[in-house]
Amino acid sequence: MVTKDQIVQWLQAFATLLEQNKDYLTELDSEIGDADHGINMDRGFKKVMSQLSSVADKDIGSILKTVSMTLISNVGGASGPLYGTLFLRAGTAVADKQELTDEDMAKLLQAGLDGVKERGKAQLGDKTMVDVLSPAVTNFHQALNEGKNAITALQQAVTAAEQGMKDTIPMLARKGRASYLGERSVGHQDPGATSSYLMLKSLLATLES
Amino acid sequence: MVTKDQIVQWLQAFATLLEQNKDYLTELDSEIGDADHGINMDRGFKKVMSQLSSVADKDIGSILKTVSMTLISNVGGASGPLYGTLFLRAGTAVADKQELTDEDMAKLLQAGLDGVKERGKAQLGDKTMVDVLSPAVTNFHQALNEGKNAITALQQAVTAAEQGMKDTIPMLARKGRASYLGERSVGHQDPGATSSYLMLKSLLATLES
Amino acid sequence: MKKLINKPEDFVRESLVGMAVAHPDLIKVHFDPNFVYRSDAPMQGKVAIISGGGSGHEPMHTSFVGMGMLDAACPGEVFTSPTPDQMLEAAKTVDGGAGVLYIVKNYSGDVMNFEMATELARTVGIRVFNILIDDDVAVKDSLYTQGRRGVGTTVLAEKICGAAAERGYDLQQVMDLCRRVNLNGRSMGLALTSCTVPAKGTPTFTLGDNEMEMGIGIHGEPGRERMAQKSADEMTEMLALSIIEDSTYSRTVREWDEDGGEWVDVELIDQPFQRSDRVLAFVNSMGGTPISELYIVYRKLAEICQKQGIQIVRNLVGPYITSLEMQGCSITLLKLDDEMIRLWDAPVKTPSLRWGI
Amino acid sequence: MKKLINKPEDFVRESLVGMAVAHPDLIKVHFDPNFVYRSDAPMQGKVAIISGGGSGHEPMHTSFVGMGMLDAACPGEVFTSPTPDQMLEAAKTVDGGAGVLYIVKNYSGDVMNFEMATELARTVGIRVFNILIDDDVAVKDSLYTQGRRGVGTTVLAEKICGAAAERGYDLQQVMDLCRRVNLNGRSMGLALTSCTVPAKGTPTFTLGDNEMEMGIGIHGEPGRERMAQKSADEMTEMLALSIIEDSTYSRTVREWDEDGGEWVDVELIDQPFQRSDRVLAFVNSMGGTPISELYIVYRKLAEICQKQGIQIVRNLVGPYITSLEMQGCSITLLKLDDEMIRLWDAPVKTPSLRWGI
Ligand SMILES: Nc1ncnc2c1ncn2[C@@H]1O[C@H](COP(=O)(O)OP(=O)(O)O)[C@@H](O)[C@H]1O
Ligand SMILES: Nc1ncnc2c1ncn2[C@@H]1O[C@H](COP(=O)(O)OP(=O)(O)O)[C@@H](O)[C@H]1O
Ligand SMILES: [Mg+2]
Ligand SMILES: [Mg+2]
Ligand SMILES: [Mg+2]
Ligand SMILES: [Mg+2]
Repeated sequence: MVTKDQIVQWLQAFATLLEQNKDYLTELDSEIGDADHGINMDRGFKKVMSQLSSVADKDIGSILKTVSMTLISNVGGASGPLYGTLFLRAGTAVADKQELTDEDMAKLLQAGLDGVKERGKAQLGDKTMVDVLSPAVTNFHQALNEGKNAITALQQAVTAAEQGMKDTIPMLARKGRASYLGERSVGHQDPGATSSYLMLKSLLATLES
Repeated sequence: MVTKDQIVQWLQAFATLLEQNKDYLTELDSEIGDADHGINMDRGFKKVMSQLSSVADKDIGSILKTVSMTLISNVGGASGPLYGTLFLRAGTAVADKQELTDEDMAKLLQAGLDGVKERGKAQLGDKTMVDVLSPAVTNFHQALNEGKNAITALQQAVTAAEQGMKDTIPMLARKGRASYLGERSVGHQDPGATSSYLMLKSLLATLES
Repeated sequence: MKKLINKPEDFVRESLVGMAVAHPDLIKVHFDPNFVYRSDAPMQGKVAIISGGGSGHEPMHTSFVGMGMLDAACPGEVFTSPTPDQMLEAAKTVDGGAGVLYIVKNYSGDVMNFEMATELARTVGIRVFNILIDDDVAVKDSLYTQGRRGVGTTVLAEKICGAAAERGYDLQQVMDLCRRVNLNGRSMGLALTSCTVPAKGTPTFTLGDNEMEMGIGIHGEPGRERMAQKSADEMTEMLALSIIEDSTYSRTVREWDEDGGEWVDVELIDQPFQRSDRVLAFVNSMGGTPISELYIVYRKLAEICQKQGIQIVRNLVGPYITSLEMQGCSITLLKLDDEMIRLWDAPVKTPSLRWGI
Repeated sequence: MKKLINKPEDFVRESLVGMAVAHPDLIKVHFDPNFVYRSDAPMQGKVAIISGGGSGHEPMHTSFVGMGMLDAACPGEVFTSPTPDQMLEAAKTVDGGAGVLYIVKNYSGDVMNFEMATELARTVGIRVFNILIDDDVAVKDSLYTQGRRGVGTTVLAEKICGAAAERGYDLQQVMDLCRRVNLNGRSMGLALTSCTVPAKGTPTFTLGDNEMEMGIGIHGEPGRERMAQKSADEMTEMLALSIIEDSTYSRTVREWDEDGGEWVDVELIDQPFQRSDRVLAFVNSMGGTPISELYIVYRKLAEICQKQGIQIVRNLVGPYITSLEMQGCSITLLKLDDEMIRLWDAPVKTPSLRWGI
């Protein structure tokens, strides 16, 4: 079971990781984008942190929806609507819950991924967040199907996410700003894929601790 | 006697020296001015060179006045009117002459200096061309008065000019653009003083050869 | 960082405050969410035109708010699309009952945020549509990319549609016009230096003393190709010919279907320039290039157009859609018809574009 | 050299050609000698206003030619005063019989060349006077320097005197007005980067990443003091207070005495700003600083003026008197009276300043 406190801790851990990786993410975005991804995500999650206490007594679904609204109205760019939609759908998938079963976790992740894909229209291989989220979700499902628990499943998901992140390096971008670079987008790791990996990594770390 | 040919050769030698020192003069002008003195003088004397053949059969006064007009309408800045006036007055002082006595040379130099002082209102010590021209003219007169010939007098004048040029280094500028720098003008050699030294140096070199 | 700023995070806000105190006769500024709007908004019965995008492109869009151009502009963080709440609040503030057109530059962030705003505005009963500007010929195909970026044509569309709305065109007419302007405008830009995003503090990319980036966007991102810096005439020729010789371009865009109440895909095709076309030639500074150099480019552009039989009948030369302090320029050619010429010439009174009044 | 130019020696000419083809409705360009003039010149019976100076300060002066502002402008080489033959030919071309005013910035080169032009114009029977602009408070005294430089107030004087001439003021009235504008305007500027003179090809000076030059002129020359770069608010305060707290300044200038037919020395004294003065606040980019940063400066300037009891009643924000691509800004405050306000508001139609028409 994942508790509400753990969800809150996860958000805090992700926020901390974003702060630590702000320059790194921005640096990645200057190679094939416009040098703001770390700044955007850090701004958004700083705002999330400032709102968190006011909703900490609500259910998990409401908390995630508040995260969504905060991101949507504070991040902007591509990552604002994408992460905003991810958390909105995730929240909707686990509406009203105070704690989450392994199945709930699977639904949450799947819904988040679906939201990103619907909003951004990116496919696997387009060099975006999807290249991290999609293999992660697939591996999570598979591990659960194989009878593993959520933590083990998440470990496998994060391993797949890290691989997915690295796999974006040789890819030619087909979505987002990097796609304008054509061939020149090859050889660089996608910033959004990297922040998505950090999101999953911080989730795992929270559940493990 | 200084012949008309020598005057023409002098102008050519000065033009060559300006071309060679274009970057140096401009560099001096970037320290305490606006980085154009070498460019200005080179542009002006290139134009003088292109006009010289058309007046080479005229008298010395006319040649110098043509130089003046060419400088006035092609140099601009402070050095355009100053050198323009110098050559105008010099030409007027030796109007109609086909060759110049030592006395004529003295008049020519004196008239040029007077023109610069009248046009620019600079005094000795203001860190301008005057700090080169004034001691040069004084020494030329003095040497002639001591019975020396024009070449020897000019040698002394050029020595004084070189000293005058170096003396501008510690000076605080009181005229021209460098005066805006206040104390910061100290420690830099004046570009206009330097081009005036080159003018006299090329005159000496021509008469000596 | 060679900037006149205080804290980087205050850059956008403080700049907006400055605009508000400098131009109270023309505009007002709303904070949290941020948007600039006409001081006489809402104009009853007039279609309202709203644009927006990341900050750092000034004067676009905030300084184009005023009579005959935009009713509101939503500035995001530097090079970051604004958020739906800004767009929604702006729509609520300036809607005069005749509906609202969002003019949106084709970047994934802008598109997604404006689409969300459109959905939100529809739920509160405001008739909103959005039209995309995607005119950057440096982006070659639309199948394997996000599609062409919206660049210089945006400024021209805002002016022309603003004039149309001012003259009483209804929402459908303004939308059709905006689409027409977009389909007739093409642009391309180059950078001689990078710019520095204030929050990042260092240049987005570094160029050697003799290098340039060809085919850049307006967000300090690298272009299609890095190459040796060339003479102004050669650079102008590269941009101009890329624009003039660009062939038919087609793309699928999402537009709101009012009857169905949902997004539908629409295929749009623009046609290449042809001899005897009349155009507006727009030579734009990326911010750090002075106007003296733009005229050198304009001179060559006029020569090229003449050779190609293209007739420049209007022009705009200056820094209008910039990337902070980046040095470089872009060229936009917009094919004009009589109606567009009339609307271009119509009076405009904004902080940065003004004539006829 | 990060410039859109061809050969450095063609910079000025090609830029003028570009202007000529871009704005045939407003201006014409004469080459050899170079000057830009109103396409409808000479205006019979109207006082003609001519300015000029080195190139590299665009849009000043060439882009200020047109209805309600300058009749002609004489551009020199970059940062080099134009020559008397340019000024003379310009005067001959635009004199409509009511005489000519040369507006001259106080640099030794400009002053000497314009004085020579005045003498020449007088010999061919044109009634010419020249009035100096010397408003840069960074230059402390007039006794041991060339006197204060002419900077931002020049733009304002050209607009205000241009409007007066357009309204039929006679030569004496325009001269008196120009002198009054100068005595009521003060400026100061700073640089964050150097600029590069095209013919030289390298920056005039080099500044460290965290350095700035305070009290610069407009020719890329170093300023009064090099110091650590500060926040926008601190920089604005340094400029604004230097201007506002500047005390009485007196200098001797040479003006043409028509009766005597010679130059006479005239002593002029301007008075410090006072509480309740109404001013025009002009925040200017040195060329490479974008307008977004100017608004940050304007915001702080407005705050300071308010604290000092000085009332900003008009403003101008943008790149109007520049030093090529230099980053930095300058502030000008001009004390206004009712007449000056009316003339400032009067219609103007030039390539770079336009309103009311
Ligand atoms: N259409 C899309 N679908 C999925 N992810 C996208 C899409 N467009 C962009 N992204 C992701 O967003 C990231 C960039 O985010 P960010 O830099 O914050 O926004 P912007 O590109 O607007 O500056 C990219 O690295 C990519 O992973
Ligand atoms: N009033 C003056 N009297 C004498 N010489 C002057 C005066 N003003 C300037 N100069 C000389 O002119 C030189 C600068 O010339 P130049 O750089 O060509 O013109 P500008 O200062 O207009 O850029 C100075 O180094 C100085 O020697
Ligand atoms: Mg980005
Ligand atoms: Mg100089
Ligand atoms: Mg962005
Ligand atoms: Mg000069």
